[in-house]
Amino acid sequence: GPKDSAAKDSSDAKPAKGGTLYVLNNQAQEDFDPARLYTSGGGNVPSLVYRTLTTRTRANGAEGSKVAADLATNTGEPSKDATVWTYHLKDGLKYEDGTAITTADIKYGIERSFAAELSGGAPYLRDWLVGGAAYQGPYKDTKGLASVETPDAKTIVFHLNKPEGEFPFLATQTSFAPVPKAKDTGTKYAEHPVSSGPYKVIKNENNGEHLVLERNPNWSEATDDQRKAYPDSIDVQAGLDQAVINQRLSTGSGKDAAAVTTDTNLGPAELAKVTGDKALASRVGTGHFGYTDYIAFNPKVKPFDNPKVRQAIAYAVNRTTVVNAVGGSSLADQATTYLPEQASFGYTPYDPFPAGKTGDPTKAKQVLAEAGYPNGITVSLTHDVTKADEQGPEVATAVQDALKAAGITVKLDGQEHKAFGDKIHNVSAEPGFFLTGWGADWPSGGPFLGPIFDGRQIVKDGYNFNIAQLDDPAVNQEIDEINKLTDLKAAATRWGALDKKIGEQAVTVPLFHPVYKRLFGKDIKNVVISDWTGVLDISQVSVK
Amino acid sequence: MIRFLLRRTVSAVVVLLVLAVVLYAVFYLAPGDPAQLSCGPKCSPAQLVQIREQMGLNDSVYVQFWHFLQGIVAGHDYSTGTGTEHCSAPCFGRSYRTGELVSDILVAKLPATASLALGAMVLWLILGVGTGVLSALRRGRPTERLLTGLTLTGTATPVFIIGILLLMLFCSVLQWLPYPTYVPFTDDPQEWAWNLLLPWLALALVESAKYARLTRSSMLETLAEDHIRTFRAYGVSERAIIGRHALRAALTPVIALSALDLGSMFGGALLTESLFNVPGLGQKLVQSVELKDLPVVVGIVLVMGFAVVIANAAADVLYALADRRVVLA
Amino acid sequence: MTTQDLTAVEAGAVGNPGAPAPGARQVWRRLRAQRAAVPGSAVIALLVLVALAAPLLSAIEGQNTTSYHPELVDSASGGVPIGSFGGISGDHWLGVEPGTGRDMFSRLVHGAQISLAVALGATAVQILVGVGTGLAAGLGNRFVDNLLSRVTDVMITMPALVFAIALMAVVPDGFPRPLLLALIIGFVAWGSISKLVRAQVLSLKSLDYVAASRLAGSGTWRIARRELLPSLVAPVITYAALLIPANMVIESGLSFLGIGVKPPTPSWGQMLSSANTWYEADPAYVLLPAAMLFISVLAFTVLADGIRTALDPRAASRLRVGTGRKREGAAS
Amino acid sequence: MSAAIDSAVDTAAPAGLAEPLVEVRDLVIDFPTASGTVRAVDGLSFRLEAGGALGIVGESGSGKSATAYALLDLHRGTGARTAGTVRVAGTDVLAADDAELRRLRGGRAAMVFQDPLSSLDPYYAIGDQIAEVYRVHVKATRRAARERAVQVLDRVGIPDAARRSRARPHEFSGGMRQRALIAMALACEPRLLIADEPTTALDVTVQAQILDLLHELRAETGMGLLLVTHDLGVVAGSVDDILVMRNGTAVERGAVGAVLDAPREPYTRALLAAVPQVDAARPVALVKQRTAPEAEEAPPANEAPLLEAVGLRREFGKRRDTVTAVDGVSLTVRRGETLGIVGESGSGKTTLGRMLVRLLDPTDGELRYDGRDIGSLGDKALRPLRRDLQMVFQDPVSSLNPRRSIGESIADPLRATGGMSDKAIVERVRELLERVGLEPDWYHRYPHEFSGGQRQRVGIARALAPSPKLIVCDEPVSALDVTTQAQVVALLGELQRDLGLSLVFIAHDLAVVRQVSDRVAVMRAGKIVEEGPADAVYDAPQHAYTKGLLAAVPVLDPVESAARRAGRKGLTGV
Ligand SMILES: Nc1ncnc2c1ncn2[C@@H]1O[C@H](COP(=O)(O)OP(=O)(O)OP(=O)(O)O)[C@@H](O)[C@H]1O
Ligand SMILES: Nc1ncnc2c1ncn2[C@@H]1O[C@H](COP(=O)(O)OP(=O)(O)OP(=O)(O)O)[C@@H](O)[C@H]1O
Ligand SMILES: [Mg+2]
Ligand SMILES: [Mg+2]
Repeated sequence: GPKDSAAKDSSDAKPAKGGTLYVLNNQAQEDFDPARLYTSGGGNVPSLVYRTLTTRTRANGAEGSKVAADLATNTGEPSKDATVWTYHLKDGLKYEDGTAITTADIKYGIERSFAAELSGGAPYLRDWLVGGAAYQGPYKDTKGLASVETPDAKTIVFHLNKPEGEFPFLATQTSFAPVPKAKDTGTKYAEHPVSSGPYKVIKNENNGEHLVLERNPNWSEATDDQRKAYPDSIDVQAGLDQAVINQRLSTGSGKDAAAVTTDTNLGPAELAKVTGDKALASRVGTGHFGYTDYIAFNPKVKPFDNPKVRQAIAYAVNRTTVVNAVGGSSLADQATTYLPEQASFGYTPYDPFPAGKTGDPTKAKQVLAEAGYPNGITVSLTHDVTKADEQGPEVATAVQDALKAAGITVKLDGQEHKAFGDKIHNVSAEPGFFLTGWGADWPSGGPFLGPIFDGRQIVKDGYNFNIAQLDDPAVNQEIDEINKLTDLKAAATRWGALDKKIGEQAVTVPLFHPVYKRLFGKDIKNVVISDWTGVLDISQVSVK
Repeated sequence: MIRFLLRRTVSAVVVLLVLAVVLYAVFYLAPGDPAQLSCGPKCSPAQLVQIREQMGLNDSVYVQFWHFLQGIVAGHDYSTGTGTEHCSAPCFGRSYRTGELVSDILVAKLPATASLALGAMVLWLILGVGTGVLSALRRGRPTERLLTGLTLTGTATPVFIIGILLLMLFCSVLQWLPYPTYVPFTDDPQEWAWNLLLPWLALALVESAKYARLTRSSMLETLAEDHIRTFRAYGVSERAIIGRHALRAALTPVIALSALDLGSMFGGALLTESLFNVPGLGQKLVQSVELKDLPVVVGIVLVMGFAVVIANAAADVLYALADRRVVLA
Repeated sequence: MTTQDLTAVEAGAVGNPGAPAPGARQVWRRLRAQRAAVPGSAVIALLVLVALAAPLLSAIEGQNTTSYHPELVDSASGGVPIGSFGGISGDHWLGVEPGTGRDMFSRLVHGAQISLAVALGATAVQILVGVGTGLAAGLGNRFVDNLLSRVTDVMITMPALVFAIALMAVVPDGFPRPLLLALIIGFVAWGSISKLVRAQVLSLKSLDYVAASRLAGSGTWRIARRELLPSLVAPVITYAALLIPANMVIESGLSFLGIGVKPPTPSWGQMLSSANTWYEADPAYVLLPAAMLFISVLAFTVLADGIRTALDPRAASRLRVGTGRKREGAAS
Repeated sequence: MSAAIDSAVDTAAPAGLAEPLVEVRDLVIDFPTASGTVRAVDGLSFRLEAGGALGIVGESGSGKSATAYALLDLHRGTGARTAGTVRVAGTDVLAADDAELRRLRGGRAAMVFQDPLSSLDPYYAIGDQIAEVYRVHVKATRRAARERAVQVLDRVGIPDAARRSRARPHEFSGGMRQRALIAMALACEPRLLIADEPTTALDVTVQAQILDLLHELRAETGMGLLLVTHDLGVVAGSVDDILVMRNGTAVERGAVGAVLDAPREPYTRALLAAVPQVDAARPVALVKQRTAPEAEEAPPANEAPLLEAVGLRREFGKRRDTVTAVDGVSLTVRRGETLGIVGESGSGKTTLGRMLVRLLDPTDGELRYDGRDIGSLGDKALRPLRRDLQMVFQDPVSSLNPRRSIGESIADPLRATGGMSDKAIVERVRELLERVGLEPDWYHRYPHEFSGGQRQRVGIARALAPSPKLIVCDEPVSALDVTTQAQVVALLGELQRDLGLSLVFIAHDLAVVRQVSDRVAVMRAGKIVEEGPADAVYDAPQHAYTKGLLAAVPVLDPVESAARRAGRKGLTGV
């Protein structure tokens, strides 16, 4: 399992209300419209403004990878086969302007996420809701989406076209946030969204580069047991260089003492400095987000159609150099399983091609000979040219170097970031051997294994995520079976078993799971880092 | 003068149009689907179709290009879903990725770039002209040799090396300055200057070398001219000759060149912006090129082209104002 | 002079077209007389040698550019090299790269290959395109001249880096990178040399010997070849000498932005860009490629400066009192 | 006015009245260059009494300017080495410290330079420049200095001086600029005026005005004058004494009348002999030689002319900036004849000449060669005709490609026509070289290895190469000094006689044109104002402009010169 998430407070004092929390970020909050947001669990900053039917549990470690009720009274009431889900709203829910939140607003918010003008959100609703695929959003189709019913202002019912036991996870996404139709300004809504959460937006400059949030007086602690909302205001400054963020946090002078970052890891160069400084080391939060970086194969391309070739590569890979390439053992854990090492995903340890920490070139050579290549092969590895990227040149060259020892000559085929993405997700252009990674939309095996290995999800004329183009009826059926389960614990166990089964086919070679190491300011108290997000939860932080 | 301006305007429009066509063509040829960019990675084919329609990507390139030009000249109305949003006249469309109006991006990024460029120019003029005059004054002496060596070193150093060294020195070793973060002038003028100091210095050190050489060589050239001989023959002191006559002549090309440099600095200081994390046009351009965000790229490059064309004309006008013998044509 | 010519003038490339051509030997003598040009040339010679012998040098050291050495870096501390000054040792003469543990010496000497090849290749392209368009503009009719001048304006107008970045993004990935870099840098930065050639051609064209050649019955091509090209050699060489270091800087700039040569091919700009964050933890990683790049560019700049002075007839006669007769307006 | 000038001037007079204004003893000037030291002046001594006027003459490079500069030690700081003693107005120039030297420069001795355009700072108003110099020597307010500037500008005859003093140099004509420079020299009332070729850049009429002005000022203020020139005619009317220089040494000195009348030294005599005289008819030798073989078959007047221009026009520039360089010129050139074209700078001579050989396209009018209209032929159609119409250019430097051997340059027309073997071409070029008086073996030499006169011969050989029918010579000798000039003129005459060529001879120098021409056309502002047989035009000019031109030509006889000066007063006084 994952090492303990180091979520210790920097002081023992009790958290208290007041003050301003500063968030120093690299990426601007460009998508701030609830319909366009994709972030898992609603994202760190957005979830301060948008409440959703359910939300993630705000707790340290594994506890934090569970779903909790938010606007709804519980995490959802499924029908027997998990195709109909019903939610009831809590009492006393209000927007920032004091008006009451109704289920009609939630339905409207969901419908908005279908509009072409507001593209960018997750595809699940479209795939799962009855009639979702054809629906064009409320601007074009004012009749609305019939599969979302609001029998009264406090009840909302979802009709799905197949069993989905994990619907409560989906309901954490911001498309489930209420949007009052009268206040909808379409593409401009993000400039001033109507808050249902503990903070309202005072300023949104340069498309999310600078956000200022202030306490929403109409939010009541009584209806929200997840968000703490200690600071009176929150100032999010984005577009900062990662080195700047880390330097400011480590110096921590002035306002920076009350600052955190939600998107910037300590870089390798900075780690070298932090490890030598005790005081600084105590201000580093370590988190695990469910993510796996791996080598992918397209078994339609020679010689990767030969499982032995794929296995030889699995044996040859030196995970130590790979991990070093992304910043060393503090920033990545070596991976042999496809699922991240967290119980919620159904992690089941296995290593079908054991090669130790640094690879086993001898074994690899032998397997390669069995495959019919006693004199080695020359292959081309496609990767992203973006430097310091998990699929970037550093990792690619590490793989290249390790495979050399096994007689596999690797030519590097670097692609621009965008071109790389376009290429590997295009069935007809997909290279045979490339680097990629996957993070689930919520901490469960479903969104981890489904999109990647479900043969029915191979997209021929769009973005395809079933990169291995695996269409194994047994796998497909097992996915369907697990999806029916509403007992998430039981589901997790079966996901783990499925992972092992797929792993033995060597359609991927897992490389590592990234680890988040993030600094926070001196005045930051009540640090909570869940395994869901892997980052410090700013709804829990206090600066007083 | 009017004729000159008119002609300049026409040729500027031609240049910009050529630029727009070239960029448009280049990026149209580039691999990658804008609709995909807008929709995000996990986008269904049906959704893609809708978005293509919405973005007008189903029209032919020519039609798309025509719409683009129309937007620049007459503005464009966009549907926000609930209503329409007007993008007023120089409308470069909206970002494929974020849906933002490109004009808004430009307006947002311009202050940082302008701060960088203007501040650096002031600094490089002071440093460059000062060094140039000094080395002309001390010609033949060790000071001149030292200064010549320094300026040669300056011209030979890539700006990012100077930048890294400055960061190393001031932020790491001496710790006199914070790692620069851009603070808008309107927020806090003092912080603004303090944070821009290093990027200014980096640009100025590189650019001033050029100016020092230009100042020095045109001063020396002027000093070899006949009219200088006249003033020498009339007992005018060397100091007055250099300060009044040689400097006056040397300033003309310096002024004109700095107008040009200022122009290309508007978006041209890519390396400096990305090294010092100045959120300006250059940085945005690099990011947008990587993402193939065509409207943003075209918008920024056109603005840069515009700046340079204006700078060119300004340089010519300045030149003519400074030197009445030049006829504008 | 208009501002357009400023850059050329500033570069000192605009000579006196009527002046007698100094012979090669004379130029060499003048060049040798200059204090800095000699060490400049020596450094360049050394650089060329290093670039050519890079594989040999690595072999002598017993390392290569791509082998990872995880044992030489401290993985838990972000991969900082173990040992002082970037892990210098008998095996690794200049230490190793953080994170990967690859040999710095090998990477640096191989980086010289890229820097030189790209800079020289790009310069060749620039000369070819620049002289071609400049001649055509200077000799062509109004329409040709206007068209080419507009195009040249665009080329000069746009910062080379911007154009190069845009182009790099569009070219298919299979293309060999160094060649691509040379071509792209060459094709985006020929504007100034073209302007220079055009200006020279225009001023040469007004000289009497060109008129004489026309009277002799020569056509445009013959005039270009016989009367103009030889006079263009000196300014073009002078300018080309300045272009080499400039191209080196563009190449490293592109690599610095992450769009230059592709890994694992080592290039100085690329090394600098990865080293950018390491200046506190491992200064050697930053300083070594920076020093190499700086020294090379400086050497080329110094040499270019020397060539310019040696080819500049004005420099030869700095002390002049200004005698001789000439009728004012005689040349109008 | 002179009272005002007096009060403003520094009146520290030297102790002894006997001391001369200028005393130069054993002056040696060396210029160290890359190819060894050049000794420009070698042990020169002379003196000039207060109020006197001395002319220094000599051919180009004889050290005149170097000497003049030494009087104010303008060599200081340039790397040149000076030795000997130079005393000017009581100052030991070479030994004086910088401050003292500055007081001398412009204060007690002022200098006027040759090229009036480049001698003034283009960026400042002329009045300001004069004021600046004035304030260096005289304690005065800015305002007073400006007033003084206007005063001296007025004195040198700048009309509306107060307004014009605010103009920048490029707004002045050449003559006005030279006046402004003289005004600058006058500002501090110096006791010595050094003028280094003050009129070389000017037209004859303007030259005459400037010389008259200098003469007047001398008479009025009693200042001494040191006039440096290569033109013997200029010194004749302007100085009392003359010093002839050659190779940095004095060849001959004495009163101007005496030296010019009865030169003692052969060098001086040669110099004098080479000076063309405008009032002397064409040398008999030249006329006879040319006409002799053709006398019998003298061309009938009605014979069709070789080249005929009718209403030839040429404009430059577009719309508002149009300059009409040649404005409706009609002329004819007959076979074997020389047509001289004279006119002042900018009158359109070169433009006309270039149109005649079709290097320029006429804007309007007709040009007939051998009866055929060639005025509107294109480049391609012209090519076969090129060999018949050739040109010799004014500037021997720019008319030869410095990067090609002279032999190749001469061979060009032969190669372009084709049909000749390489060997034949080389043979022909050698022949031509010999014909123009050069060594055939110099085929492979480059232009910079030749003197000006030799280069001009090369130019002539090139023009001769295709055996043309007509050669237009555009100021072929004005860049050469008198001796060389005479040789080249003689060569042209000889060639014409031998080859039966037609020549169009363009020059601003009236005397030279008279020497070579059968007929002469006088140009002014793009038009031909007078045309006729040479002797008729020179001896009995009809047009007022021609008369003025002829009156302005300097003559070698000081007495005659003074008479003409008086005559000019009447002419220009209008
Ligand atoms: N700065 C210099 N460097 C080298 N040689 C020089 C320099 N100035 C003059 N000379 C040489 O000194 C000699 C005398 O030059 P000077 O200018 O005095 O001649 P000049 O009689 O004025 O000729 P001109 O009539 O052409 O003006 C010439 O041979 C000239 O080449
Ligand atoms: N290429 C040109 N463009 C514009 N104006 C020109 C050009 N050539 C000549 N001119 C103008 O035409 C007029 C006549 O010039 P041209 O050279 O024919 O005179 P010129 O009599 O030969 O004078 P000079 O004695 O100075 O050689 C002048 O005013 C000149 O400025
Ligand atoms: Mg002289
Ligand atoms: Mg002329």
